[in-house]
Amino acid sequence: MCQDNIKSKKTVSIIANEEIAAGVYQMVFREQEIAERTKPGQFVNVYCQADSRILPRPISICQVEPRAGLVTIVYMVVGQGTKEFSNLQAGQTIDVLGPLGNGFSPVACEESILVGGGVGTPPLLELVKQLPGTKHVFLGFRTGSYLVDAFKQYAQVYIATDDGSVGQQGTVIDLMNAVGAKGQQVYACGPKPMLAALKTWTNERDIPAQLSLEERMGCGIGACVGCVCKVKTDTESGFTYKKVCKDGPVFDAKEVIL
Amino acid sequence: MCQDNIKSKKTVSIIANEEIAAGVYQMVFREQEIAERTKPGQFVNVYCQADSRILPRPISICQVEPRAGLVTIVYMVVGQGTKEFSNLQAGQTIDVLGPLGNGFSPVACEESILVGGGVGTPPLLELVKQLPGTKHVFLGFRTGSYLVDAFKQYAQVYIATDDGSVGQQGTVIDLMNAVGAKGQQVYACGPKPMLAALKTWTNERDIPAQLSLEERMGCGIGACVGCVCKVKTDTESGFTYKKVCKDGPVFDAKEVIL
Amino acid sequence: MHTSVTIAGVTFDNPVMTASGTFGSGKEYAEYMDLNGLGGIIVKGVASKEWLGNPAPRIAETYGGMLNAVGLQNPGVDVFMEEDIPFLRQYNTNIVVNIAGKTVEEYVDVTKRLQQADIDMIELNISCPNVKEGGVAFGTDAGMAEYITKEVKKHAKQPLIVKLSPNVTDITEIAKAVEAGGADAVSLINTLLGMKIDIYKRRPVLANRVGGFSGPAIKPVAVRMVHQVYKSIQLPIIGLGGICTGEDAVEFMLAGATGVAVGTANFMNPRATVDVIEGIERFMDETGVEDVRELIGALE
Amino acid sequence: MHTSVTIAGVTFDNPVMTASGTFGSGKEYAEYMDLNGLGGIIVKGVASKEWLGNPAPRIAETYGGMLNAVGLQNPGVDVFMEEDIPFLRQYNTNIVVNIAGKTVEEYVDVTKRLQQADIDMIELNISCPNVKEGGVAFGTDAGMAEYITKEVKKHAKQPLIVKLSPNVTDITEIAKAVEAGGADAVSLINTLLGMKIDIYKRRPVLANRVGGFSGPAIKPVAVRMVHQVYKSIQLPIIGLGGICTGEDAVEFMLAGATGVAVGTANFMNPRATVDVIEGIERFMDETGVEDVRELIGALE
Ligand SMILES: Cc1cc2nc3c(=O)[nH]c(=O)nc-3n(C[C@H](O)[C@H](O)[C@H](O)COP(=O)(O)OP(=O)(O)OC[C@H]3O[C@@H](n4cnc5c(N)ncnc54)[C@H](O)[C@@H]3O)c2cc1C
Ligand SMILES: Cc1cc2nc3c(=O)[nH]c(=O)nc-3n(C[C@H](O)[C@H](O)[C@H](O)COP(=O)(O)OP(=O)(O)OC[C@H]3O[C@@H](n4cnc5c(N)ncnc54)[C@H](O)[C@@H]3O)c2cc1C
Ligand SMILES: Cc1cc2nc3c(=O)[nH]c(=O)nc-3n(C[C@H](O)[C@H](O)[C@H](O)COP(=O)(O)O)c2cc1C
Ligand SMILES: Cc1cc2nc3c(=O)[nH]c(=O)nc-3n(C[C@H](O)[C@H](O)[C@H](O)COP(=O)(O)O)c2cc1C
Ligand code: FES
Ligand code: FES
Repeated sequence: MCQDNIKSKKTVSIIANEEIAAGVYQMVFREQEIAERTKPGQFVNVYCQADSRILPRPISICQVEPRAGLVTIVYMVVGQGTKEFSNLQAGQTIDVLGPLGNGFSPVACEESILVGGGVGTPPLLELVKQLPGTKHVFLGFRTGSYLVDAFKQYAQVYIATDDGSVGQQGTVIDLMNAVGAKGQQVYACGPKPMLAALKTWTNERDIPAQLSLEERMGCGIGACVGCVCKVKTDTESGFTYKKVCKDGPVFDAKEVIL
Repeated sequence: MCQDNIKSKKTVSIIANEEIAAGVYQMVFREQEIAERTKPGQFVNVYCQADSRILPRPISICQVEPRAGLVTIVYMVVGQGTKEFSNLQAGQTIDVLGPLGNGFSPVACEESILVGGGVGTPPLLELVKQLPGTKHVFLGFRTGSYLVDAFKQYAQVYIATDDGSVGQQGTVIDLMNAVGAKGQQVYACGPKPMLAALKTWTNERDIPAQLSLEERMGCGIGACVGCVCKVKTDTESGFTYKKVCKDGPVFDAKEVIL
Repeated sequence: MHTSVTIAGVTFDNPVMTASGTFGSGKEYAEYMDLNGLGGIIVKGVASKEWLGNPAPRIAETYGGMLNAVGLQNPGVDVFMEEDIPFLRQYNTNIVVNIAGKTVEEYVDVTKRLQQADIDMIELNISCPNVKEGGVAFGTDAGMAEYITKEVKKHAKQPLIVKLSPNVTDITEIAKAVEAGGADAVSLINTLLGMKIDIYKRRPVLANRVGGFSGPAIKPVAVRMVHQVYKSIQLPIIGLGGICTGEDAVEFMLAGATGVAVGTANFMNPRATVDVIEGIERFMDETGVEDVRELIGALE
Repeated sequence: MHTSVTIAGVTFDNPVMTASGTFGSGKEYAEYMDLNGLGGIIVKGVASKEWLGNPAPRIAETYGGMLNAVGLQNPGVDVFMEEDIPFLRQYNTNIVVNIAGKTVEEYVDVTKRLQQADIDMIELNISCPNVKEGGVAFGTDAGMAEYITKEVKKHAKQPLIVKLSPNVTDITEIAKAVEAGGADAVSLINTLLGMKIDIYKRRPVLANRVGGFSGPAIKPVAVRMVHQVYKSIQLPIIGLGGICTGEDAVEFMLAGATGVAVGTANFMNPRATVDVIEGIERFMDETGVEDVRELIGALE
């Protein structure tokens, strides 16, 4: 056991924490190790300051700048924990642990399709930066949009919104059909219904897809078996529960049951 | 019910919060109403920021400056709550409620004796400011001393410490005996053994004494009946429990059972 | 917006009451809020004679909660009727009197004397963990719970609420027993039994060694029990245990409570009940609930 | 400074273990700490065959605590013995295997198979609130608790710890029953039964509706029960429930625990056990305690 390899919670300095869309915040903090080690699709455990909230909040890493030692996360305020994060100011600190989970496995191919829904969009940014070849990015939002300019630096970006406020009205799948999306590999992160639709879409076209899932977590490190999703097996029950935090959050669309 | 008279918790600005002796802090905050209404010996409920600590911490009001709207409290770090307070910086805020309890009843007489022990010393400061006549102040500390210069502005001050580091070695009662303390009224605040000794001392000399007590509190406003002390009655049991926060914290030495 | 609820024939302007023992007899809070805004005030426990209560310390703080071992200090029902009821009657709110006793006779005695009083309901506390005799034993044994309910009910013209203890293996068994005994409503939960040790003094923090555990920490146990009881009996339920916000109150109503009571939160903020009432209204507003009664037991 | 303790003949370098179900089988934490530092590792519950567990969501947060309804997902004892024991045996710490079952036969079956395994103790979980059959019923009925202890004990050459449920009226009754049944030690508490409702969806947050309530919020109940059990039986006790710091651990030892286990705190910080061990040592240092065993039951 070499002490050097021992990971731990880190108290990090917040460099920026700004609202980039209604209720959506982008936080940049300094943490050299996370900035160096992160693979696209991994996440960090973010801990609350209010000690009545004892569990970590898993937030995907949006992008990293290894040389500057900077890490960016983008999160939506949905409850008390994310509300608390949104009140933090540059110069204050926050506790994080990571990078956690297995990220996406970038596959070298001519054309890749990246599909993001809502706050599932952020982790695709680091991925699009690292992927070779041509990348088609499809982003779906309830209303409005964010991070689009960042994506545009690396790829052609298509947008769909439920209310038509930005891009095409409808789901991101509608949009993909409309523009005739094509590629040899799909990567996606977003709400379950979107992932389920994509599973069908890729299956019909026989395109391999990596889907990043979300589930309520206890530990974020694979210990509590709280954050499970169903994965096909040829046992009697037809499935087994796998841990989103440790076995995922990215799963093969062929295997995962949504 | 006139809304104007309704009291409530206030979020106040901290003007200063400094360590004035080892582990003892003096905090000044701005709150006009408390500054105006406080009678010597009253206290404020101070609420913790850590929401695992749900109960208020009662802290005596050390002095007030009604014109500037400033309130001073002096507290010792003894647990997690006071530890948290000690980490606050000028410019930050804290939640308080007050003034609470009945303070001392200043009695006009030629010579008054004020006796403070440890963090029982602070509330005597506002009292000494307001009392007419000659005032003899006896302060006892474990080691070192604080607030002494402030008291010296209004009275002759005698000091005793357990370890002899400041003033005379021994208890504050020893010191009173040594200097032959005299007066027509005693006011005291400090640890229970000191108050018990004073009760005997004043009883022997037939001097009326007002003693300020401490007890663990739930609400600080007289609702939970948590913070009781025994007070003599001529019922069968010989006593009844009174609330330190509401009936006190100041009690007549003749009535209270220590 | 309709916020009133009816419990055993008594109408409450809103479902929010104060939990017994945490609101004194209301006087203390009149400085901090308008008592007219409350659905009801459940006053501190009263017995047929004066009880001294336990020695101090009576209070200890725990993570997200607190322990108390007040031991039902009270001046006795006569003093209570003389001093507190006239005060409370100035306000437009329901008065619920929580009663305590060490024997069945004592419970019956205080009930009888309350028949003269101008009050709206009686709450029978058979679940106080801080009193050696009676109290808790009545609350943890179904047979005794039924018996004492029946005896008290005989003498009470006011609707009778029985307050249940959470320190039992199966709370539905006790709930069914008091229903059989003739209770008109139940309230739950009273405090869990807890202990805190001062590790430096190697002594329990409370003089009474153990105490009643309350506050936001205990809410998950309370919600679970309210829901279990809701599914097992027909009586209306007053839900309590850790309620601090309107959202907490709604959670209890969805679990099956018709009314709710705010306890320890009053110590965290003397205006807690006002926050809870406003929070319920805000929730109704935001989610389009016209009538608060829609929420009762509306859990999927 | 002497920190080792002996429980049923097994020596622990220090009193600190990991609570079953919160530490996986240790692998996950090896990245965060040196497992050699632990007194013992109580691994997650294993059954005779694979259990799938409950659907998600399995986790909910509460004020100062959490609910879980994992439902004892485990790959079965054979996979466990093949994969986890060899991993754990690399470390200088005790291995305690927590066993689960739905029937007495299943408990006996997993015990029998564990006789081949290189482990130090068995912990019999008769108190899991998240499994419909068996589990919890065994833990809330004294007769059944005694019976299953006796049956499992017949087949276990390793010392047997029985883990008690707090969801009972009188925990000393169950403790006495398992002592009579031949247990070598008891551990307590398992989780309280709790519920949380999503008020917007009007649904329980957990797919299983109710779940086991753990974390710092529950400590006062756990300390009280440990002390009650300490006064009522002779067996050594492993105390747990909300332990986050060395001070918390000392509190349990003063109440009567010989060993302690850290559960939910591992989720709050993967190095929580290290903090607890260091905290106990710091406390001993500061208060002049030479031998940690001095603390056991040293409550006034
Ligand atoms: C692998 C992973 C990556 C994620 N990445 C992002 C991201 O980049 N940006 C973002 O905005 N959100 C992300 N989420 C969702 C985010 O974790 C939740 O929105 C957040 O935890 C909510 O916390 P809260 O206190 O505001 O809400 P509350 O609902 O009050 O939280 C209460 C509890 O529920 C848990 N919880 C609530 N919603 C979720 C959820 N969807 N998934 C897991 N746990 C949940 C919380 O962790 C907490 O324990 C991610 C979730 C996972 C599992
Ligand atoms: C009327 C009154 C006036 C006081 N004035 C002062 C003052 O001017 N300066 C000062 O330093 N201290 C004063 N105290 C004591 C002060 O309230 C406690 O030291 C403080 O609450 C400890 O909080 P903690 O979180 O640091 O300690 P912890 O021990 O962790 O507190 C845990 C709990 O115990 C309570 N508690 C602990 N000690 C006491 C105590 N002695 N009295 C009442 N409750 C206690 C706390 O309120 C809290 O609920 C006063 C107490 C009372 C009753
Ligand atoms: C200080 C205190 C005193 C209490 N006294 C009584 C009482 O006299 N009668 C009673 O039935 N319950 C009493 N209780 C229990 C509360 O009414 C309530 O059931 C319990 O505290 C749970 O609610 P909470 O978590 O909101 O406080 C008391 C609770 C506290 C904290
Ligand atoms: C996610 C989770 C899983 C658990 N699984 C088990 C288990 O398999 N067997 C068992 O006996 N106890 C299990 N428990 C209970 C813990 O071991 C422990 O008794 C309880 O959580 C109280 O301790 P804590 O408050 O320190 O977590 C589990 C607890 C949690 C939080
Ligand atoms: S969150 Fe604990 S195993 Fe995934
Ligand atoms: S602290 Fe509640 S009555 Fe004094």
